[in-house]
Amino acid sequence: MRKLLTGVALASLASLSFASFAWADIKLGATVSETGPASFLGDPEAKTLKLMVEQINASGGIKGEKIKLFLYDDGGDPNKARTFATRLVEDDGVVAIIGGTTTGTSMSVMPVVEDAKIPFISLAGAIEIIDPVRPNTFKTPHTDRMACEKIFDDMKKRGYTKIGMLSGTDGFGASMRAQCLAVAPNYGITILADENYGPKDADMTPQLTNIRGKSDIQAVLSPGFGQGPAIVTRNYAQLGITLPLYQSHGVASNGFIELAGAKASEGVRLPGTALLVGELLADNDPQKPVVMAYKTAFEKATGTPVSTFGGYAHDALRIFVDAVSRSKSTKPADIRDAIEKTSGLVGTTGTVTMSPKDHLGLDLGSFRMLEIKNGGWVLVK
Amino acid sequence: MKLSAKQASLLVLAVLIVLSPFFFPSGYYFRVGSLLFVNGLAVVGIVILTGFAGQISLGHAGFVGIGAYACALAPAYLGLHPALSAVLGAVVSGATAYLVGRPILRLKGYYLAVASLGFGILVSMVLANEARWTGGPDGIKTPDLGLRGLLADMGLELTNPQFWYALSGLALLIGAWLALNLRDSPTGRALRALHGSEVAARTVGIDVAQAKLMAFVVSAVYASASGSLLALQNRFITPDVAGYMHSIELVTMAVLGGAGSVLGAIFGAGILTLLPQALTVFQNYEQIMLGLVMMLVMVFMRQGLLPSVLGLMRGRGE
Amino acid sequence: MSLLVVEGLGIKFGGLHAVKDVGFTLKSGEIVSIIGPNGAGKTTLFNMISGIYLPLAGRVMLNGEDVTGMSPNRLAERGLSRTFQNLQIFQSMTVLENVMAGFHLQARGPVLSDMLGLPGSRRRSREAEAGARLLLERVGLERAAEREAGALSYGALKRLEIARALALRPKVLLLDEPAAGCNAVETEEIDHLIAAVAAEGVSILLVEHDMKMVMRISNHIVVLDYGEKIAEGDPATVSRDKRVIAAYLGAQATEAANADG
Amino acid sequence: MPELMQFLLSGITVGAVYALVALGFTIIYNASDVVNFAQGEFVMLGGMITVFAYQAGLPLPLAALIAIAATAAAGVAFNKLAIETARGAPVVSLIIITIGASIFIQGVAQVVFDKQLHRLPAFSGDEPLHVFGATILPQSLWVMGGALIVFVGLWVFFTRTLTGRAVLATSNNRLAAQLVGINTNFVMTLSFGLSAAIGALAGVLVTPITLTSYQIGISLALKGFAAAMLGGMGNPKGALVGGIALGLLEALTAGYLSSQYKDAVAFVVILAVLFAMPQGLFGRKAMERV
Amino acid sequence: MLTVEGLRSRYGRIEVLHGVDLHVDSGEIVAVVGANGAGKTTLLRCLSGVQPVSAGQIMFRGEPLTAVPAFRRLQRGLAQSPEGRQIFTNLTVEENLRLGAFIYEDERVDRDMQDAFAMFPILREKRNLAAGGLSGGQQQMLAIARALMGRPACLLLDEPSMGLAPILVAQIFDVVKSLKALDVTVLLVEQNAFGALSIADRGYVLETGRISFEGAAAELIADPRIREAYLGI
Repeated sequence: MRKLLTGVALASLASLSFASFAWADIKLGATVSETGPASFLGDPEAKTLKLMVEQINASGGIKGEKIKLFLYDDGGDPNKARTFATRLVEDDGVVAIIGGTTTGTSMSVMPVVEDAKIPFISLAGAIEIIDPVRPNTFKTPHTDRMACEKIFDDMKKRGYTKIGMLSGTDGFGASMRAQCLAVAPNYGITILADENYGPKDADMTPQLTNIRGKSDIQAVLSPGFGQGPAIVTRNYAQLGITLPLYQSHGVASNGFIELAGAKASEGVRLPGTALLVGELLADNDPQKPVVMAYKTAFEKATGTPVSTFGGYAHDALRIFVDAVSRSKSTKPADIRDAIEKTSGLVGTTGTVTMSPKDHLGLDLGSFRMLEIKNGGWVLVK
Repeated sequence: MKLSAKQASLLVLAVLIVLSPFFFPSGYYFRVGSLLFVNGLAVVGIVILTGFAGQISLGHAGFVGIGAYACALAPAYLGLHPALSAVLGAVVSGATAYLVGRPILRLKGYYLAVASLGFGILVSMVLANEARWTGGPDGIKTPDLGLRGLLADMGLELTNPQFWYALSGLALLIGAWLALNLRDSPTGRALRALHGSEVAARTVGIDVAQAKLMAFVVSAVYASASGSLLALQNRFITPDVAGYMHSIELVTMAVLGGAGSVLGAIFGAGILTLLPQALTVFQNYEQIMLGLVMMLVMVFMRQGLLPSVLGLMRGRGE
Repeated sequence: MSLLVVEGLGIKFGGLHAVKDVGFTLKSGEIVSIIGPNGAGKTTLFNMISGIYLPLAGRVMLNGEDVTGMSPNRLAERGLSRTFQNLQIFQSMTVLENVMAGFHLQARGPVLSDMLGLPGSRRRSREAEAGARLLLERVGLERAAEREAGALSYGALKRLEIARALALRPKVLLLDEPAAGCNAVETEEIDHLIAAVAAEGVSILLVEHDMKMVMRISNHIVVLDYGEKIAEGDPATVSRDKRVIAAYLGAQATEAANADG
Repeated sequence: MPELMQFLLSGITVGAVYALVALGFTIIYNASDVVNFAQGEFVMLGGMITVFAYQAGLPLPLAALIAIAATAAAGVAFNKLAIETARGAPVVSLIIITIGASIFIQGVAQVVFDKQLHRLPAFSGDEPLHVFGATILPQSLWVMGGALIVFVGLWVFFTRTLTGRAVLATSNNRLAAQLVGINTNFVMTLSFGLSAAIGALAGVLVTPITLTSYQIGISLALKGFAAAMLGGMGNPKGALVGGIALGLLEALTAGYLSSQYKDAVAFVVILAVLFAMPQGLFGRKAMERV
Repeated sequence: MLTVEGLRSRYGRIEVLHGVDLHVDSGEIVAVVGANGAGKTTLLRCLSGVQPVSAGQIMFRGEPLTAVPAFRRLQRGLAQSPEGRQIFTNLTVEENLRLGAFIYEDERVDRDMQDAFAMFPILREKRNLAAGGLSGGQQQMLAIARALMGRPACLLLDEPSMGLAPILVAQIFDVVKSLKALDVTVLLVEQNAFGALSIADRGYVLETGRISFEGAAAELIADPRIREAYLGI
């Protein structure tokens, strides 16, 4: 026992001293949820960041300077995220922070970076992160409001106006539910059923039975992430519901088809990024080379299929690298200014053009409506 | 002059709080320190409930949540000052504890554990589900306490982490002082007596149900204060603070360090606050190490780390 | 007048009568002993009188008031206090604190005052401590005051329980095997202690297996066997009672006694 | 009416999962008075090991068998290394030891396996069956059947075999069990192995429905714990009834009241039951001897 | 058959047995008598291995027993009917008896059970009832019967008369006496001194953890010091 304690003490000393004596040209910080409830988002994000920083350094860094990555796992705990943000700013002396896998962790990092005036690129979905715009906070994923708009746009085109909704009660599902409820009237859509499920639930047939029971419903929307949407999709098929089913970008990965089963997920539509359908893109699509390069590199290095979420981290790092290469200096304030001037940068989510009023820089056009056909993705025209 | 155990404990704590900053290489350490104190405050509440009175709660984070959300909601909806909101949170927590405690404290052991667990889950569920009011699972912003600005006006410039280090350090000192007073007071003796033997406690005239309830209420107020400090410091709060994992964390801190002793429990809070920070170098192995530490300490040091270590030292001294 | 009156008390465990229709009275300053073989129901009887078990039948009158089934802490407020056969000490408290806990009824106060360490709270603690130290002296444990109670010997713990019970300044004191596990010297000390307490007007109800002690100090003896009262009277009468001898030593003993006689 | 039927089927499916976890709790509690909060990790291990063995090319039944055996070994090791050494520790310490084990096992799983969600193919296909206007997946029948078989198996084991009665005897009276020649340490080891194996079996059966990942253990453990307490800790019948009752409560609440508060309603009912019956539905009353 | 030398045992810091010497020869009934709290039960617990021995030696059938774990002692031929009966209250009478023969799996178990029923007919009547519902006397019979199911060479009996009505006490003692015919050696610990000594060959008196006198049972019965030790007169 005493040995163990000494070990722990030594380890903590070692970690502190590593942190203080670490040396690098450009210090980049990151706090993502590698473990915890959002780990299947955070895990590919962390892997992407490590992989790409390695690649960039191997090819000479940015303007000859290497990136030193400080990466922490906040386990999805907002309180931990804030502590790591403080550590990155105060102790590691980073010039920018990428991260905040979830809205909660991003929102708790925000006060720290705004206080310290360090640019921060969030990987989370909620619109509150960039609306209202705060000087130092940016983000890469489409907002959940945009996802709702994209879906409702598609529904409207197909003539569905009365829908049922079944959302997860986790942060992602709840936030998207609120946004969808808010923007539905803009598209002339009425939500007739508003059901929920817990993030760890194993069976959603009661909720779906209630939705099925409302005869006017023309389509069903299921915002959520994790195993929930897969189970919803399977229960949907089990109950023999034939209405069109829309999922959210929270499940935009090949893993979803595998988990839900090709048969049950046939015909499911969701808004996603180009990353999932790289091969299907037209050869003249500007995103194609970017997406294919990342996909190939990630899958070769990790042996796991790419997901949209890793793509968010990819884009954040690209934005950072692009900004540093344009920036006057490697001071946080200059990098911030450069990020805000990002223009026409092609990433996996779309082409990013930021402005002082827009710290996301994406439009609905870069969101793609995907449909699952024969166990694979196809683009909805 | 010979110091009493109480004075010695307070002195050790005060010296550590005041002198540590001189060795801090950066502002980050103030942040970690203030987290330690915030956790420590809630854990001192657990000491009163579990260490003194011997009752288990796996739902105390529920009170942390009430205290935290009071600081977000009362300013927004009632226009209350954040400091008064924290007081309101403490009152609501105490009242809730009083109402909930009456029925559940009749249960013992694992049955009390499951009942308190259920209570904690209910609170975190309400916080997450009533998104219209609470901001839902993604959390809600809390206002600035304003005290730091006030100090700056008076000429005392502190960085944000420094300010919260000082404020939560002070709160912990006060909390520890109150708990140490309680320990050696008639009420504290009654609590520790019923821990030793409920039957005997009743035969010396202690109203056991009343005493347990009192411990539950007081510890709820501690948890609430800890939640308020956390919310005001982070300027943002999510329902995670009220979650089951946080409850477990608090109990683990107390028991790991030594639930029977105020200083021991704060020591436990320190270990479990610092360990994850120290273990970041191990990345993926963090959970393995944490689980191992919990098991090893509980299997080989039943009294908790600090009392066991002190016991060993004393044993050698004799 | 009778301070404690027990009438027709009975209880069942799992369909069996553990105690059945037991009654007796206890006057001020009197020492009454309950004796009987192992398993005769003595401790169960104690547990009913002191409010730990709810009797199925009968009633307990304390100072003219019906206190049947009243909780132990309310009985304590009315002047009834007890010790336990299987020690019930407050582990992880010091010897002194154990006795101070016995002063709870006088020392208790508002929790806020106690947490803030207000003068009132400190005064109450000081008074309890002074009283506790006197009692520890009385039972001969004054030197062990600061030790953890768990570290004491069995005999010392028995005396500690008596001191704690005396801290309540009881009118009626129930002692469950106070001399069990004590050596001859300790037993004699306890013997003197009990007599002295009784002399101060405290009524004592005693369960004890040390017959020498019982015969020496009791005013009155109630004999239980198989949950029922089989005899009562003064020590001399009881010790000659054939049913008592049979219960204790076996029926054959009666013949032996006759052979002796 | 088909709605009600659908709710009931859903409730029983989920309830059967809880019951399987609760039965695991029951066995260990009986043998050692320990509530094992790491029980959910056994379910996780069962599912995850099977998934990875299956992905490695082993046939599903063999993969499942390996998973169950490996998990049982983990249970035995846990008992030998931690629980036996900590004999007699207070309830709080035991809770922390088992929670520590749960965190440890999760940590190992995320390193050895990965952090992704996984699924196994359903044993008998995904074609839903129709029952009185409601539908049910064949895999649900596997889960219900599994819960029932485990329950009956335990019942036979406890009442019809000498070893089973030795376990009961140990939980009833440890001292007397030693006196009639029962090796009570072996009984403990057996109970942990058995409980872990049942947990792993549950993991294999439910993974096609609920999916699995390294962190599913905790929520299952909480639900299983609640179910076991509702039924009365230590009673296999209580575990079965408690599990099914909890599942039904959730499904009916989600169906008729509020899907948002279904977990809350379930806990409120558990609290209400405990207030009225502090030992759970089938628990035994314990008399405090002084 | 059984030899105990200098046996000491303690509960925590409190020593209860301060060096006990005794021996039991094959085929004997030996009674250890003494008042409550004298250490009789502790002595038997040491013999059956559920109580740690701090010093001294136990030899059984020529082999040291001290290091043998409790659950192996029945295999060596030593069975105990413990104080307070300690039956399995949740199990039926028959299951209790079956568990008494836990270490055996042969046909003789059924025969032994029939023998037990013959010895205590009331147990046959109640064979399918939960043992917890039996009366005190019936539970005592069950405890003895269960110990006999282990086919002991030596039976340790702890207070078989405790809490029983005199008529039942007589009945139990008759059974103990009859064990002699079955070649079972008996070590009987009793508070009911005269009852125990009247069926025993030899006796020991245990007082506060020490043997104060020993001798032939008949001599001890006549010794007035015994009566004094018990009744204080």
